Amino acid sequence: MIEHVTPPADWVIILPVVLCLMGAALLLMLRGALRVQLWVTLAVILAVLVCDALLFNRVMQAGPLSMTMGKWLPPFGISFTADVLGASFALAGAVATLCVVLYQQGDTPEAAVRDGVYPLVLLLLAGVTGAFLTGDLFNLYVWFEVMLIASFGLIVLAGHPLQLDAAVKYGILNFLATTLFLMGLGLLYGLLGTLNMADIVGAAARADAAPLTAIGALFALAFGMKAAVFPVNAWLPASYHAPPPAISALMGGLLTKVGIYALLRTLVMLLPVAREHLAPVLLALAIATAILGPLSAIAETGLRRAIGFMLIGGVGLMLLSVAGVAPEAVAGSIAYGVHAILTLTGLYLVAGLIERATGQGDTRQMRGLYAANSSLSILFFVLVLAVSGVPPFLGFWPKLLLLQGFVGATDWLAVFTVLLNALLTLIAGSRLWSHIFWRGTAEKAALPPSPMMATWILTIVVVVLGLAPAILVEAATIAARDLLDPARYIASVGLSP
Amino acid sequence: MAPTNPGVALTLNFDIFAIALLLSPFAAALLAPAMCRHGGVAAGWGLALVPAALFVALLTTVEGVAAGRPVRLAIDWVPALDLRLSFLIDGLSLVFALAITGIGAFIVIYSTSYLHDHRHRGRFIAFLLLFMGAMLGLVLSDSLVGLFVFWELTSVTSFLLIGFDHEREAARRGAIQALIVTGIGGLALMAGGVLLHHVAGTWTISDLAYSPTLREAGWSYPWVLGFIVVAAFTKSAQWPFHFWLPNAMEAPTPVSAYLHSATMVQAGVYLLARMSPLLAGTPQWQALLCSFGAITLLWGGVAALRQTDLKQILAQTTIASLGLSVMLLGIGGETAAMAVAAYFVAHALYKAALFLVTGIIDHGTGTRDITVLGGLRDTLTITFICAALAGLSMFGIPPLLGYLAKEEMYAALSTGDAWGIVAIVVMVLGNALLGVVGLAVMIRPFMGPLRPTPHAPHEGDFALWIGPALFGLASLAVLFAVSPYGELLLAPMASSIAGHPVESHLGFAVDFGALPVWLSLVTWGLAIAIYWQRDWIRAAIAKTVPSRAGKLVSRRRARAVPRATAPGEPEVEAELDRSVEERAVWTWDRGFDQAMFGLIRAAGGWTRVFHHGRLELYVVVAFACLAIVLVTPLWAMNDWPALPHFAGGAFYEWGVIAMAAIGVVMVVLAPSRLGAIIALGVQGLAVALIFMVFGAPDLAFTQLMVETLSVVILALVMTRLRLSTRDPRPYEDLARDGLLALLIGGSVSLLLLRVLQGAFDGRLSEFFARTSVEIAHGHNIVNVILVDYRGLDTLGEISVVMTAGIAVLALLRRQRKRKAVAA
Amino acid sequence: MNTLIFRTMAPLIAAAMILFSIVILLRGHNDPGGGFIGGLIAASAAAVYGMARGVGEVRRLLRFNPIAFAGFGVVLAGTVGLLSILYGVPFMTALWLPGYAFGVPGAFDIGVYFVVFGTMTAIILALEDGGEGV
Amino acid sequence: MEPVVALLVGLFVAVAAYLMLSRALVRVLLGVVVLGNAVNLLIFVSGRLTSAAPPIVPKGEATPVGYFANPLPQALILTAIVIGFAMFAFLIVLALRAYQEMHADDTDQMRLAEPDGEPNPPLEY
Repeated sequence: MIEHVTPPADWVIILPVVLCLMGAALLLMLRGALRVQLWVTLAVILAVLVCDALLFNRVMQAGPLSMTMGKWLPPFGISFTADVLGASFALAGAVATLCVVLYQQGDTPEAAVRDGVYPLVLLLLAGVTGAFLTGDLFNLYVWFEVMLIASFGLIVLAGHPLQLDAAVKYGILNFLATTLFLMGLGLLYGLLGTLNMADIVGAAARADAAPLTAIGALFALAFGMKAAVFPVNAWLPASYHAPPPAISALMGGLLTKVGIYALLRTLVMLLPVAREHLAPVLLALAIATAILGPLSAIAETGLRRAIGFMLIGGVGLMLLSVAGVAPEAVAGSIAYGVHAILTLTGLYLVAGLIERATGQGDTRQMRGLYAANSSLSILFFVLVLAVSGVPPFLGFWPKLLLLQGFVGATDWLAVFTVLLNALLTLIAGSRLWSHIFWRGTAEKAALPPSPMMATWILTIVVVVLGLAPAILVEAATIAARDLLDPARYIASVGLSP
Repeated sequence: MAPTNPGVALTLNFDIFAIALLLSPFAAALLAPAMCRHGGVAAGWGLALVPAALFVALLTTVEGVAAGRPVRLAIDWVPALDLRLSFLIDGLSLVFALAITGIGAFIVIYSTSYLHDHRHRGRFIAFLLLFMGAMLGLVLSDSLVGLFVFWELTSVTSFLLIGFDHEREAARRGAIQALIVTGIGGLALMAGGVLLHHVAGTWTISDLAYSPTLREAGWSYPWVLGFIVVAAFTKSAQWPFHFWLPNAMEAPTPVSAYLHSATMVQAGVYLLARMSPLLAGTPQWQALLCSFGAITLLWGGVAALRQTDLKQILAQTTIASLGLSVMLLGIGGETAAMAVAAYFVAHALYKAALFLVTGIIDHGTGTRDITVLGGLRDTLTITFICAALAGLSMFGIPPLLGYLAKEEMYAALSTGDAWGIVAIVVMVLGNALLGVVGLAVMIRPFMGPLRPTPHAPHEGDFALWIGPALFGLASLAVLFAVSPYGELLLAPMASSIAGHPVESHLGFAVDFGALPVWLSLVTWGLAIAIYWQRDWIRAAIAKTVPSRAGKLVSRRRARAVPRATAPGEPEVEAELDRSVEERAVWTWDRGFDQAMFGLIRAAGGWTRVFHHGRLELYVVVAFACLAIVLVTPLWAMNDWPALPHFAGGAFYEWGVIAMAAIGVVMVVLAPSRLGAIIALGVQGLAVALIFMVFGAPDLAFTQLMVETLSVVILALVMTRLRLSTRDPRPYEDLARDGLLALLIGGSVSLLLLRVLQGAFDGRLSEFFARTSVEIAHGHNIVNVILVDYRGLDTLGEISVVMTAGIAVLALLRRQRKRKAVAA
Repeated sequence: MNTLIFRTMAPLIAAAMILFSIVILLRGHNDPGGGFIGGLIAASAAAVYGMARGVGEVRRLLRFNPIAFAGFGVVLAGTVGLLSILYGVPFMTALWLPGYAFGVPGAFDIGVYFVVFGTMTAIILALEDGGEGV
Repeated sequence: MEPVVALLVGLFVAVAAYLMLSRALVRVLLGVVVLGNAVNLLIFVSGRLTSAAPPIVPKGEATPVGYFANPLPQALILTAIVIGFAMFAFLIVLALRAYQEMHADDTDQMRLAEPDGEPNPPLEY
């Protein structure tokens, strides 16, 4: 048993998850009170945001923080362990979710509220945050499932045939992915006899390489599917454009990042031996993902589908550093994750506004928004540049870190992948801009204020973080260091490295 | 209190203040739209105060810089990367900065008048100021990252400026083309910068020059050089990246005047100049810069002759001038550095003036076609004087700036070897071609009889001509201050390029014993001769050198006024010329289209093939990956499981396992769906029994309940679906799926067997068994794990259940809604 | 199925099943059983009752929407976990009443019971009435 | 008995894969159920099999007596079963709704999200 007293300040690590779960449950009990739903949701997310911010601040100052549930000594109880990686992702996720809810507030029909859109959003956030903060591999599986079922609910909420079709593809393939994760988990338990991540690090170092590598490869496949890595990423473009824009934004911003997070956590930190053996394959897949994603974005006429393909390109970039673990490159991936959470959520929201202004989602039919709505023009322009990694917006810094890492490791293949990805994304982005905004003319388009405001908030965060990236870069650097040398992480759990 | 003790905090504050001042155009840009909406032309004058003030502020540093005291400003930016936001005002950046702010101020004034009734004028001025700030940041940055950030910002802002006339496809195309070509260069610069940092260990550009490591680590020099050269060549429109520049003329004229005189395109020249101390002097450097510079010089010069649109003519000469500068940088040495400096200033002034003059002519007559213009000297007198001053400077006769630059250039040439002679020939010919254009733009529109134009010619207003007039006069004013000009501006700039102090010998003294004078004379003679025979030469060139841009312009000329469309005017969509005749000739410009469209087609083809929308094939891919993933590591490391022995086990254990096996196989083989569901129930029951047999009663109960419910739900749903009982799987898929399934099943077994061979670490369960009763106060260990040891899992699990409930209800509720709608 | 006997007996059967489910729930900590199984049995009781007397009758009897029971379950489970904060121990620490007769684990299991009962009942009822009363 | 169960797991996975590769959505769902059972068995056998007493401490004892089955995998599987069941419930209702809306159980005919023959974007700027 853990004997020392747990100070209330330590609770910031578990509260984000518990508050979301209980908030969602409370909303179910208050189903009839539609007006209350929004306010409870906002209050919960704000509280989560505050907790995440405190947690982030704390792990930046004092290193990883751990809480093992039920006073059971690790590795016997379930530990929640937050390092900078998990905390920064969780914080970014909460910011994105808050903006999405603000956006949604002006964009959601009452029926969706009645069907439980707000509890589902909270549950999604709970799943995502739990996945980022847990220090137990089986518990990670549980949060994956929470996230998955919540996203199922969100995707079918409006109930159009299009959404059902998308949900079938999304559902089957993602369910397969989590089941494969569970399979790998079972095998890993059979091999190592433990589930606590900090404990696994030590146990894995003593295990046989071949089965461990196979299990690592299984994890890579399962999380690769969640993260939308080529060639198992087909579900993403098949589904992300189907639900209402706010839901797209939430899923596009958060879900794939959980996959990448899990890849970083399991392959880089837990099973470095397996990662080393898999590195050439991972590199090839990362290159394919990073290049084929934006390539397809060039060919895509559906706005949100095109954004989905850009998103996939970013996944490839993040995977690059799982293949070649130069410290700066890993930091780059982590920074990219934060950037992608914020920027892609924003971009999907803008896409929603564009669809609203033009009345459709097909870029071939869109015209002249440049003159019709200058505010929207600025939002799209900034965010699309941010996705392309053009300075001084947020996307630039992760790319700089990635390049620094790969140039330092003289990994030219990776360097050129980063560059080519940026170029293709820029081509896709500039064409979208040209077609939607510059081409032709359109009537003045007025848009509802609260979705607009939510998108502006997120965009301003992206711009400010891009101009003053010190904290992001520092966080990513620390996170990468702890990931590559988990001594501090293990110590915080209370085990000896 | 007297500020006698400049402590650290004070210097820092000064730096912040100074940097804020340098970046003030950005702030002005934010204000511009509002100001223009309410302020009219006065807004332009007001906004122009920002660059003007910066110009004056920069002037105050001239003396100090010339005396070898560059100004350094820095604040912390990203400590984790050891990166500071640092700026350096030395000879090189100072001259560039003066040109950017000095010319910029007048461009702002000019623009407010030029676009006086355009609905997006505020936006335009804002973009212009943003661009100005970016350009200023670019030349003043002393860190590689800062340089890159501003470099990309110039690309982005120029994209907005070039595409300003966004309703025309040609403008959009020009903008995208510029963005992509310079974007490629930007990426190269980023890679080069990161590599430099890796090799030298610093981001600070002024420290790089003293870093010997670059050349010592032999492998990195060619890479750095390659990246930097690609960056510079794309930005400065060197052949074969030259094609974007003429298309950038789609921008409103003030933008052309600004981008192509002293700013955007000169950024590449600036970069090469900045990197000269570090990179110059090697054979690779000389070969690359001289050869591409020379090709670009002649290419642009010849293409200029071919054009008839004033703006296009000037655009082509800009290409040529950039080639000239690059060539000079390639030659290297003190005199060449002086020549680069002198030529930069001369070119900036005359080119800006000529573009603005073109704008006035266009504005005043409605056309820019040199073949239909003539005799404007009486109506556009001031403009004519401006054009004459600028044109003569371009032609290069004393006492104008252009002459000084040309003399310096020729002085830099040597006749040492065959390549030296080639360089002389190229440079003389190039200068002559530029001189021809200088003559042409000065003479053709203004001399001769007055010719009819789309509307009656009228002089531009004060805001329009003040800029070119001052630029022209500045070219002349040097006459009175040759040596201060050389010593205070050019020599410090040349020093920065050469990497060591350079003396100025600038003057009008003529030494007939030296080569430069004679080369000058040859140049003038050649220029006049070519001008004389221009029609014949143009016809000859037209046969051999195709020009797409020329076609575009000539087609458009026939149709409408090619400038920013005012409100109410009919929108003119100048379509890109894709006629059959055009396709017969390949140009670099067309190559760009082919590359882009090829990319789109290839991307489309790939996307339709891979993202085909058929779930079953997506699943095939996933399972194929699974098969590979499971077994390849064992195979690669040759670590197969040993053959297990299957003996032992009670008969009932074998029994339930056999039942499970039969049940699960029957799920596949069952002739009908109902049969399959029953078989599913059987295998579920068997699994429950397996759990029971091996000591897991909780599992067995749960499995039984769940399996029963699953079968009931399946049966319930099946009754609502009127399905054909047949599996729609075609026979060819049968083999594929069967094989894949067997592979996967086999590899799972193999891996599992391999895992089971190792010793099991039962620490966790031992702990649970030991403490379950004593500490956790429960006898059913499984339940204690569920609600205590691992209660959090269960909390998540019940959340999943609850969420599934919400999702299912949402699905079913819609069913009712749609029914209601249908009814 | 909808015979008179069944309709008369259904309340009794349902009540017995509910009772049984509570027994299963409560004995779970020491013997096979627990909240999940208990919840499933209770949901079956609701289903049986619904088949006999109609879905509307079940909904009326439950008073609250079944999914709200699920919400209550999660709130209960979370709340007993949160009690730990008052005692300076980590989340979900088992706190016991004197004598170890009842404590947080038991309350938590009751939460599980409610969630499973609520969700399964909601789904079954919705499937039975085609989403009518959702 | 561990190797035998390991082979059984392989058989289950093979059947599940074969079913999930079908185009008929209901068969895919049967595959989902079988795959869930396969993985549960896999976890069960990963914790090693013993034909032994359930992990229940007899009344009056402090620790289990004699050989007893490994309790941890059982708890994990219990969680996994429940989650799997929730997922299955959702997917089956989804299949029902998809059938109602699209009148097809064949996934090849569900092509709303990614319809066939989408054209390339126009070759212009």
